[in-house]
Amino acid sequence: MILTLLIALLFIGGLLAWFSERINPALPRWIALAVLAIELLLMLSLLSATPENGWLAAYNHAWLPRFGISLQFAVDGFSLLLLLLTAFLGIVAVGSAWSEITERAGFFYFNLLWTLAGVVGIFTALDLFLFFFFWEVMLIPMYFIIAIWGHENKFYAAKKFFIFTQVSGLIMLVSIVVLAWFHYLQFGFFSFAYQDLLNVGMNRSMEMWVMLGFFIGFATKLPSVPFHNWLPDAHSQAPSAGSIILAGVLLKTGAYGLVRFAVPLFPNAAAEFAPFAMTLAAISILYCAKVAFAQSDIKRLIAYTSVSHMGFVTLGVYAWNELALQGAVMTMLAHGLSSAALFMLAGALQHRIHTRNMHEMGGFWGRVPRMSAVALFFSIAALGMPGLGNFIGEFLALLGAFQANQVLTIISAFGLIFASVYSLWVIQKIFHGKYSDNAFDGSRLLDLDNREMAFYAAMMAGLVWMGVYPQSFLDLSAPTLQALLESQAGAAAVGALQP
Amino acid sequence: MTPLDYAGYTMSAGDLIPLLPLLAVTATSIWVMMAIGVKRNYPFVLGSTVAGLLLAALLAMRLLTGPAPEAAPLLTMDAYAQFFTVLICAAAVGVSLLSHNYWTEFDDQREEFFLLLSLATLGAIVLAGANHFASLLLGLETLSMSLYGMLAYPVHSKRKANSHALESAVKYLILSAVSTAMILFGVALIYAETGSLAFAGLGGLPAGPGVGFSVVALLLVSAGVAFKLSLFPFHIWTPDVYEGAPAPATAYLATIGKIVVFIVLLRVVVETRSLGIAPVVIVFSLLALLSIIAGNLLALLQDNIKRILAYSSIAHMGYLLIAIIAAFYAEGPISIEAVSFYLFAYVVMTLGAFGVVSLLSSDALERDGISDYQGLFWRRPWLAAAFTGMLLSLAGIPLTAGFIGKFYLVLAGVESGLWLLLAALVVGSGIGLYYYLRIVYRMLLPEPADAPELRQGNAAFAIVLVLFALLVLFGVYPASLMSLIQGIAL
Amino acid sequence: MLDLIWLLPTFPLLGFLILALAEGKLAKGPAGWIGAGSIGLSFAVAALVAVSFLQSGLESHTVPIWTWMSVAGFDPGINLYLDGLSLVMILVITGVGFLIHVYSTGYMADDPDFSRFFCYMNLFVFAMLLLVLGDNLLLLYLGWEGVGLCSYLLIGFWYDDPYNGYAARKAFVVTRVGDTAMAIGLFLLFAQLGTLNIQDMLHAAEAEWAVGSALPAITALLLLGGAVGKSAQLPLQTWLPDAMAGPTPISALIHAATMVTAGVYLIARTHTLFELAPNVQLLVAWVGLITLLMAGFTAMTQNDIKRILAYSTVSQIGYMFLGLGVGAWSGAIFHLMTHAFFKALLFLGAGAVILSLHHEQDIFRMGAKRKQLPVGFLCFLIGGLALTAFPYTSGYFSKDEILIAALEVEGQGLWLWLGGVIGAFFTGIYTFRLFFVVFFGESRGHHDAKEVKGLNIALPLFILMALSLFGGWIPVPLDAVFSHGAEHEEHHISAFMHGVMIALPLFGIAISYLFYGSGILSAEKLMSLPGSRALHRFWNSGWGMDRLYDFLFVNPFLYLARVNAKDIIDAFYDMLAALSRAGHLLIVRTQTGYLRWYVLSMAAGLVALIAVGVLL
Amino acid sequence: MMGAIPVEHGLILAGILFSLGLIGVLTRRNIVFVLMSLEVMLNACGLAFIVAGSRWEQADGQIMFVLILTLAAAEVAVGLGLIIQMYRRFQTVDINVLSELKG
Amino acid sequence: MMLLFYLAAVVAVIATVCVIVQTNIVHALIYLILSLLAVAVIFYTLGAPLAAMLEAIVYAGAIMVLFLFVIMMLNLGQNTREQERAWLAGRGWILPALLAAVLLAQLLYVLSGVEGMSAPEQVGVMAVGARLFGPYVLAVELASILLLAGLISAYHLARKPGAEDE
Repeated sequence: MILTLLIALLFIGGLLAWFSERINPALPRWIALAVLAIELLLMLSLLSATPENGWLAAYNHAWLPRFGISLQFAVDGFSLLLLLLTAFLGIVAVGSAWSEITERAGFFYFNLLWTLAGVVGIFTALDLFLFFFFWEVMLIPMYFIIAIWGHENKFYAAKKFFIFTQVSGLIMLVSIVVLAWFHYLQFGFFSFAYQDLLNVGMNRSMEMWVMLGFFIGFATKLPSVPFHNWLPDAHSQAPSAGSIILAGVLLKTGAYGLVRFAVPLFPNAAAEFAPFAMTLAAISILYCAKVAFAQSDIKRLIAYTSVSHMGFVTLGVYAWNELALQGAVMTMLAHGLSSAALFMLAGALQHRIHTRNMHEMGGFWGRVPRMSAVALFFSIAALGMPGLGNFIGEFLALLGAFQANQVLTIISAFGLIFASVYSLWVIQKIFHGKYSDNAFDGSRLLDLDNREMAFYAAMMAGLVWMGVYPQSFLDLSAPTLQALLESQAGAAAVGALQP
Repeated sequence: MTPLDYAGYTMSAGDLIPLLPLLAVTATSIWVMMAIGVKRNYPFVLGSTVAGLLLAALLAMRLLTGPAPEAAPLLTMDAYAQFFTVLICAAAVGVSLLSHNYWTEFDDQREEFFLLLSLATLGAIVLAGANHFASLLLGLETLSMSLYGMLAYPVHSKRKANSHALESAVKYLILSAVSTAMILFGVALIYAETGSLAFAGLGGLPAGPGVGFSVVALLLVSAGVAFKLSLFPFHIWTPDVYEGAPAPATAYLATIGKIVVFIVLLRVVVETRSLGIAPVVIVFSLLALLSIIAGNLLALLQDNIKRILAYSSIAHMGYLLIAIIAAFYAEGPISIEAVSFYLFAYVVMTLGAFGVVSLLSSDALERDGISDYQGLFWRRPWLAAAFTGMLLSLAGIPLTAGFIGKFYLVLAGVESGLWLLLAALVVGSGIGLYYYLRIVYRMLLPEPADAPELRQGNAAFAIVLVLFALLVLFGVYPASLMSLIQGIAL
Repeated sequence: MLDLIWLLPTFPLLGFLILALAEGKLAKGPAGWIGAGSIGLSFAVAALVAVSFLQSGLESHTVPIWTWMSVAGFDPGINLYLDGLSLVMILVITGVGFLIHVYSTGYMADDPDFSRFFCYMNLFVFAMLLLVLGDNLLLLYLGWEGVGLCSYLLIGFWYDDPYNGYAARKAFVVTRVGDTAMAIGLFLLFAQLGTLNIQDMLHAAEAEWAVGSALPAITALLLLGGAVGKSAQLPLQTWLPDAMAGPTPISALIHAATMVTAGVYLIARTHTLFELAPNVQLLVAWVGLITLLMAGFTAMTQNDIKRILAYSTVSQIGYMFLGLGVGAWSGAIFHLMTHAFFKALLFLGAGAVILSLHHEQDIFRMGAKRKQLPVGFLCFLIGGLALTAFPYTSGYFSKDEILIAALEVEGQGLWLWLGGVIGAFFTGIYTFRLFFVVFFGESRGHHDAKEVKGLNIALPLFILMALSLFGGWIPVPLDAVFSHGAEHEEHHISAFMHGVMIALPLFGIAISYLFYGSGILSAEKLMSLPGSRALHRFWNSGWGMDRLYDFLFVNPFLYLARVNAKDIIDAFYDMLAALSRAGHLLIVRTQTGYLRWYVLSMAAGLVALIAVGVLL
Repeated sequence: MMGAIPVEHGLILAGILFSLGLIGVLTRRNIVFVLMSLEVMLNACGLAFIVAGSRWEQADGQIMFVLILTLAAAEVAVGLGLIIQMYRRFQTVDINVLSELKG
Repeated sequence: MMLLFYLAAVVAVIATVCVIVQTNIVHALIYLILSLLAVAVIFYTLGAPLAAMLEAIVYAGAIMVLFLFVIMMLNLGQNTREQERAWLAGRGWILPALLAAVLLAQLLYVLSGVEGMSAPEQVGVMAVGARLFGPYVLAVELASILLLAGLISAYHLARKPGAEDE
């Protein structure tokens, strides 16, 4: 029941936020904040739940009986982690939008909350139709966020985002339907339920095609090369709250899908495909790190780094052992925080000096030491500094992946070098060097205020926590991942290329 | 000299019961005609039309669940037909109410429009129940004949600067006549071969490889039908006619005018699917494929909303054809359900989209330029939200009925393994998003400084909102409709 | 008492946190006290620990703090491991580190970012301590990266100048190349041995791997990769001279005394692995030897006082590597320690000189400064002697040990020894070239230089002088660590050899005197010889390694980045869009508006349809 | 007295007439001619039905013909109405004037 | 009878060709009537006397008269011949004729294989009537609706503007 409440609250909260604007223009953000705070508390309350059949909470109600589709929600440790991330970053996004979004604020928070509702739905839905439903539902409000409150090239970006995700989503829909159809052929009744579909057997080539459909859907959202091109545009054009949600949460839905669906549903095909997926991951890591370095638009740069980092997730997932999966999960969480913070910073900069062009910046350390220190922190987090969350994730992913595929892991590890190149480049271009305000109004370049600092501090604390005591997170996701691995007993050696 | 054989054919009052909706619409037409003859009263005529059509819809709804009637020689008013009768009549009511606002300031006789509308609806209902080529012909032509009038309706208006309505009607008339000739010639050939004009008689066509005759006959009919459905390469009239016609007439043509043909087509396919004439199926697949691609490409950079909707309808007919083709292959009811659901969704969303256009347009000025909609979101949020909903539904995004429809189509395609067509569906949807989003984006832009006043229209607005509500309702909880459709499957 | 070693990194960490959270609002006084004091406390703890450890007679002691993570059998802890090796290291780090911190309170007194400086410094010490105390390779790696980060931050401390930023990034990225190799080594070790705990891992390796087999060779190579990166050895040595862009105390602490020797520590720590891979071990020796010679040549041609010292550092670490490579584990660590003393002394002395001369670093703009800068003079005299291994200075003992061990290597021993001795000869030349040019001859600038006063500057210098002179007698408790090695026995070499080893550095000093001290020989004349200019340029540029790397890696990367800034894959999607657009423009032309054309299209469609249908 | 005529020939005649009508529709610019050509095509269809009906000795063919007749009459009525309006507006029967809608 | 059929067929084809190439619209109309009458003869030869009758009366009679009215109303005929000729000139013919020829070829290809003969018996008025008002009774009603729709459309369109029906 609590799960339906989680989703309903966001939908209703969104509507409330929209309508409340008429009463008072400041009301929507408070409503959004309150709703998300309640969400967070509700999710935290799930931490103490005792698992039943591996689920901390579950809800099931018939929806479309014609095709055996039901409103089936369930949460385990893995999804709960992502839910917590979602609610937390939701609050951060509200904080980021707090003074940035002044026009049509009610509609903005409506879209924000509805996007999050879609995301929460994705992380909780166990019926594949329902999953897909939410998968698409979150696109529309996100489209609005980019298209209305975005920057100079927003239509192009919003459209690209929408078309990429929608087309890949449709491919996934076809795959889902094929899967359900095979279930029908084998068992004589329709079902879209996850547990039912796990039992479906298919011939080799069909399984591969269907798996590919899922993979394309998730790899686009993740994103992985070569489906990543929507992301730099969407990120750079979205308002910072949008970028935070995009980078922090939306990308994780793709990773979640890979872990929850793309591999377990198709063990054999996934095993066969693993080397290719890992190759794509390695290419993503290196290629996008390289492209990131060449960007002058700071948000584009961060966007490309996101692709690069998510490559570690793909790598980890397709290595399909506990180490690598935990690494992938940790990377998801840590990258959620670090990229969200970086986008928030970029947004804060743009809000202040109205440019994202790094060539127009420089020497900000002297002017905005707080912001500089914060940026430094998150940059080094992004480059994988041990002691911070990203390192744990990437290291575990690589450590696990090494057992599955040594060559690709070694290639991917070079991403660590590239990460240092671009991360430090950002620091150099913006905060180091000589200060000059030829390109913007220097008087607007103010340091972070206490409200902003509070959000950054929370994210920093989170990253340090993940870095020095990741066990709290690992313990939460371990049962899920172990169960997934066990259920794949026959295909435990996914991606294992060792002799 | 053959003996008088109608002695064997009797018609009892009981046989009329399934025809009640038809009779109700006929009565409405007559009533409206007489009312016009007595005294022209716009509200009264509108009210009568709406009331009559509603009555017909209610009757059909009542009959929907009743016992299945015996097959009559020309019309089979089974649950399938009754379901679509409800849909047709409801859509016709919608169009009537939409047009109320449109004609308010019209400087010519306004009442005949509703008369034509109810006559067209009559033709549409006949098509819904047609099981015979004679009723097909009559239904189709009654519909078309009324549509000619509706399309060219403002032809005398001095308020209207251009002659687009006339052009649209002439084009439609000539081309439609050509297509009718094709259908008729094909039917004649079929008849020459089988000796029967009922759809059921199609089974008598010689099947198997190398039977050019059956193929040509069926393809002649198909070509005519393809014209009515505006499938590539018979699509070419669609945008011109849509654009030139008054918005309510376009709405009628785009919704009822399209779906009835599909209703018949599905019936024919179900009758003939045992035939398995491969070339015909392949030709249909080709038509679907080309329609999806061409329709979406044509709409891509279009700046006129009616034309965009016209082109997109070409693509949508292509999507629907996937389910029809699936019906050729699979015995199961899924493809029929898919067509039924999609048609329902298509009516809702297309009517809604044209409803918005109608609401903002008048007989003097069609507001169909994409720039006319700039800033609509901030000027008329609900209207814009509804329009956005319709467009997203056309694009097949969840929360809307269009998504469920697309899901059905995919299911039908998967059932029959139509991978190429499904791929086309995916690609087409991708292209389609571009132009739907263009419109949505225009509505999101700040309104221009010199924007003219927007028309108001309560009835039309109510209809748009009702459609929006239906769209969302059946997008979120379509279970009831699904089970209904499951019940009416042929 | 031993359990208190967790306090050791805690103090610097607290110092870092306080300084960081104060956001630079702290006055210089308290900031300096916190910054230096935290290290002082650490040193005190280290001293206590040392005493109790040596008294206890334990071989090692592990202090678990918490389990870092535990995933599928991978459970590295935040555990501190103390043995003789780490004891030496923590003493050097906290001891020398404390002195340098104290010195810095004077040296950085005028810097507006005073507290940021100490913030980074404390963080550095924290990370360095973790590096040497970590009981598993992951924790070591944490420290390893942490010190790299601090190195980056401190090299680029004066961020106004883009060159400093460049140097900092270069340092970080080049070492990261090595780090990545090391990380891969960790993956391999874990995959093969199932643990990253150093002692467990070494035992497992000894048990499972045969001497000379492939796996230990590969892992040792990968770890060596990390080590050469951090310790600026061939082929990753190029970053260190540039790293001199940072404040001089940094150069002393990080780029001479502690961080750069982490590679030596790593190899010593995992020496079992290297013993299992004799070829790699020999490679270590050769890497050290070649590096020390190359750096020696280069040092002779530099004019920047800090760069000379930087190359000398590279060269001296080369000796350590040589020592490691020939199995003189203790000798290498011993040299590490003495090098920390005298190189810290030299750098701090150089810092004093530089500060006195208003940040002048070109030795040819100095000259005859022995009167004006007596303390600096003394520093360089003592440090220089220790560096050139003048008998009975600290450097003499440690270098001796290494060279003697080298001689004992079978086969290539003589060559290694000879190279090391020649290197020592060069050391004499470049060290005293610097010495004579700066303190003798004519004053070539800054005639009014005045020595910087202040106990916080002078005191550390004097302590370091003492250590440099007498550090050679400090016993290092390393026997237990390297006990199983065979090298622990009295070395006997011929008196001739020994004489050569002592004489050559002195000979180098003499040559240096002839050229720069007395002017009897002239460098200009030497330069006028054919080809010498080119050679000078070549050596001066560090054997062209920078240009080689620019050519091989940096420029291609920049080129690729530049040409593909727009992401070529995007072009593919743009092409799809363009294709659609072209398709639209093409097909929309069929919508001519002419009715007859429409009928024609229908007729054509019909014909086509029938044609397709009939042909099928 | 009735000589049996092959259905084939009747249908071929219908086909020829149909094609001729189509040519007329395709080539004439005068809209009245277009309408007349359409009548030819519809008439050809009617002929085909009669031929088919006579093959089966059924009345259905003739009934279809009657229905086509009805259709043709209605079509002509509406078509001519449109032609009149067109002539009123453009003073021409050139079908090409109706090409404002395109793209 | 067969002879009559082929004779009428030839007349019908020639007359139709004349219709589509004729420049004088009145002449064309006359040719059309001729063609329709020829078809009426064919109907008769095929044993469909009612259809033949209706063809002559309704088609050749009523509908063509309608055409004539309009032609007169629009004052077409002799004076528009030049224009018609100009419109017909050029290569505009080639493609349509080619297409139609291909279509005809396709039709001939499939039709030439059709077996069967037309029945020698006449299907007379009685039979048609009985069937029409038997099973086809709905069709009759619907045809009336079709005519009504046509009527109303035509009325609305052809009306003089402003001529209210008060």
